[in-house]
Amino acid sequence: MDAKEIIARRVAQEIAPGSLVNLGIGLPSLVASFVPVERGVFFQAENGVIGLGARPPEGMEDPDLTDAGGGFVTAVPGAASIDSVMSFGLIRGGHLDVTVLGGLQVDARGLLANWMVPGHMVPGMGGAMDLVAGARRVIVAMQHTARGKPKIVARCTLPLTALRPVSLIVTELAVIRPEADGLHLLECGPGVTPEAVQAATEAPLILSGGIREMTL
Amino acid sequence: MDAKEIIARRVAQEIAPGSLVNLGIGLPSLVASFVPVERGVFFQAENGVIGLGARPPEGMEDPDLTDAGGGFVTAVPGAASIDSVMSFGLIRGGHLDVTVLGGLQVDARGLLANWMVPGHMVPGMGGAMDLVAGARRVIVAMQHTARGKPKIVARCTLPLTALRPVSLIVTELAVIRPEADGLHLLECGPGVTPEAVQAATEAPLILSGGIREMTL
Amino acid sequence: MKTAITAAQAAALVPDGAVVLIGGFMAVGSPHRLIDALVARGARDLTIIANDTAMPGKGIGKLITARAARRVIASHIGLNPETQAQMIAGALEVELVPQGTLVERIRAAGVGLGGVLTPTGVGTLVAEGKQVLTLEGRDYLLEMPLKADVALIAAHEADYLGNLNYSLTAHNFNPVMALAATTTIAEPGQIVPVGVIPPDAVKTPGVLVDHILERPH
Amino acid sequence: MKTAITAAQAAALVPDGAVVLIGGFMAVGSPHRLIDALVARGARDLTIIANDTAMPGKGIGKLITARAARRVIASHIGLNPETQAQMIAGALEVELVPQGTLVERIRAAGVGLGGVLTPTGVGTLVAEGKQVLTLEGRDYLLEMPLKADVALIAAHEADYLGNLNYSLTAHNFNPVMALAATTTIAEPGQIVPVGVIPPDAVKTPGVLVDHILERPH
Repeated sequence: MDAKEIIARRVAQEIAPGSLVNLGIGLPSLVASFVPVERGVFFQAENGVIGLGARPPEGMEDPDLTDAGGGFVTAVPGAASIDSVMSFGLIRGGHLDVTVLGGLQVDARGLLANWMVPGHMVPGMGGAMDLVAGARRVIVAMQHTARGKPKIVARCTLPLTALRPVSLIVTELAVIRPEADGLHLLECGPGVTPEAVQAATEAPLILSGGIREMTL
Repeated sequence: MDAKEIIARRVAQEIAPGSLVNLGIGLPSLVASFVPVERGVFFQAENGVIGLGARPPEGMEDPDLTDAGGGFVTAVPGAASIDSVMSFGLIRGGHLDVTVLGGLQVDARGLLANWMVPGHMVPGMGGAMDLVAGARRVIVAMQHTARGKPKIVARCTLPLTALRPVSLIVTELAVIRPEADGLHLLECGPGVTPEAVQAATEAPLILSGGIREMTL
Repeated sequence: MKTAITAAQAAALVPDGAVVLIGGFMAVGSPHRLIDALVARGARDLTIIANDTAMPGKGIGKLITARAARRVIASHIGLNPETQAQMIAGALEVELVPQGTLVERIRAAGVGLGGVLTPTGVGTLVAEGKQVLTLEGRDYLLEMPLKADVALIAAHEADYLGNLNYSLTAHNFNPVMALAATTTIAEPGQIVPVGVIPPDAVKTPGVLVDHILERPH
Repeated sequence: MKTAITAAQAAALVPDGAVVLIGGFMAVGSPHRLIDALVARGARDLTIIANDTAMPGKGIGKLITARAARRVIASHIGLNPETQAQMIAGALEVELVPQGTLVERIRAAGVGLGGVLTPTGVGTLVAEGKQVLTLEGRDYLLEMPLKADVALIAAHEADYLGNLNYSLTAHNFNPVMALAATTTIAEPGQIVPVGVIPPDAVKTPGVLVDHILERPH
């Protein structure tokens, strides 16, 4: 199982039955594959549908039915088309149960930076700032390090996405919950020790006992 | 021709082809009868339809299709259902070409009072304040006097509906346009002299010449 | 999949003292069976947020007659003399709000905005005690969001997932109210299988609906 | 009844220097023929307000490649390296706006509100130079309305009166943009007789549409 699959499988466990979930493009979008259909979860694509389904069969693609990345998708039975006003009304209004987003950095306060690297990459924030401001739970799904450098840092050096701390950080090495007193290490990846997680993490981790290994 | 018909017929002349028009309940609602169908005017009922039509044939009433007064109506071909968000979005956003409203008082500044008589009648403003704030043209359609007392006064003693002056006042005696320097008398009712209009009006009228008799 | 509940069960979800959004416009598009159930339960001290209080014996008027409300926030009470009488007697507090402001205040609560900046009401009694912001040369009143404990809404059809559509002038305040309460209860005219309401026809996504009133017997 | 216009006629209604709202999301639900006509006309110095600038060679990306824009107000430009390159070279001014804020700013202009009070962006780079209002204990940014000279929108169907509907994820910014411009030009996939789109299915009332692009040949 590679790092991405570990992350996606573990995040999928956080998705409660019947909830409304937004998955960011890239790694977060993999989560959908590991949420059983019978859990009755509705995926929102912020570009305009509640009830996003998998890729359509070859030849059945509809140019008017895509996800936020522009890829062809299907709509599940009971799906609803929504315009951007409704889509972000739902997001900012607290109607979205969970958003799963990628991250460039998360810091000891639980604050996320995921929309720009000044001077290098200025893609724009898209819906990220609204998602972090408005979703009931914000889960960051990202690899633990980038080019060997920790992404969980003492304090974000990149521009913040929001002043609101995220709810949970899931990487291939760990599940971490930001709280008022810092980052709590809850689970380690398969075969990973708490010490190894801390070694790959710039921010200090709080090891309050009962640290489990992820069950995937 | 009674006073109400004079007013309704004269107001109808103000409705340009293809415009979107909101008629208040009571006297203003009579205007629709005098706007020829071929003028392509769309009437909005603020409770939820663009393309309001006449009363339906007996037995064809739909409890889900009424005007703002709760009376059964029809919808013309090409009508659109709108919810209250869209309805008042159109009104406040300047998309309504004309609103025709009743009035309790209009004063020398052109300001309208039409929603309450303190201590006597507190029905609420309904949509009136939004209509006066947002419609491109506001036409007041009312009888010139109430129980022999002028309704066009020096200064409103009743609570104002808005700080925005109305565009035109149409009564059975006169057509009056409020401007920065006061109320301009444009037309007199059938067989009515400017002196008679002034006698029935508390606010001073400006008679700038070229006063015509209404053609109905 | 949602579970349909009875009118009595729905009424039990609206505790005395609750703030309740109720859809409808002069009793058109109101959740009539839910209203009847609230009256039957003997609900008390409600704060009712609605466009109007209809007429005695119709729609929200029944709740006024039953003295179920302590406070009403509405744009129009002119066709219900009982509302006026209770207000004058001091038994009912009434806050009158311009209709366009009322709908935007409910929307602001539903979509997570901090308030509404509207030109409506500037310089009138409505402006008393409110902050005025001058933006690009024009004055706007700052009006606050209106959030509720429960929304009682009427719809034309619901599917098993709670997706709703509405008919003609029975839309009115129902779609926006579905966004602005902790618990939303929908009273559909019919309940249809999933897929009968196609995606483009859904006006209230089922994720906003907590409970569906069972079909009429 | 509206008159259908050609793409060239539509492009002539968008003068150089105009502020233009353009519907679509990553080129899905964009008015492709209107965009092509603007490129063909050699439009210059436009301010484009849109969710994104798509990719080179697709949707709004074609206008970027043609250097038709002087300024872009969007939530995302990440998939169009040409937008980034022109921005870095100083040839294109880009204002990045959170997507939910962008849509509400357009809506505010369209429905006559003075601004938007949103929690999104508080404490971030987006907040720089903006007023913060603390309302009921929470901070909100005051964001200003975005009005345009022309809105170019795509629809699924238009009837002869300009009533529009939209399909699936091709709704996106199109319905709200129809409210916020002096002139709205709609590019429907099909033009159908009055009545084919029933009242409850109309999402943009024809009164908001000034011109309909003729059917494709």
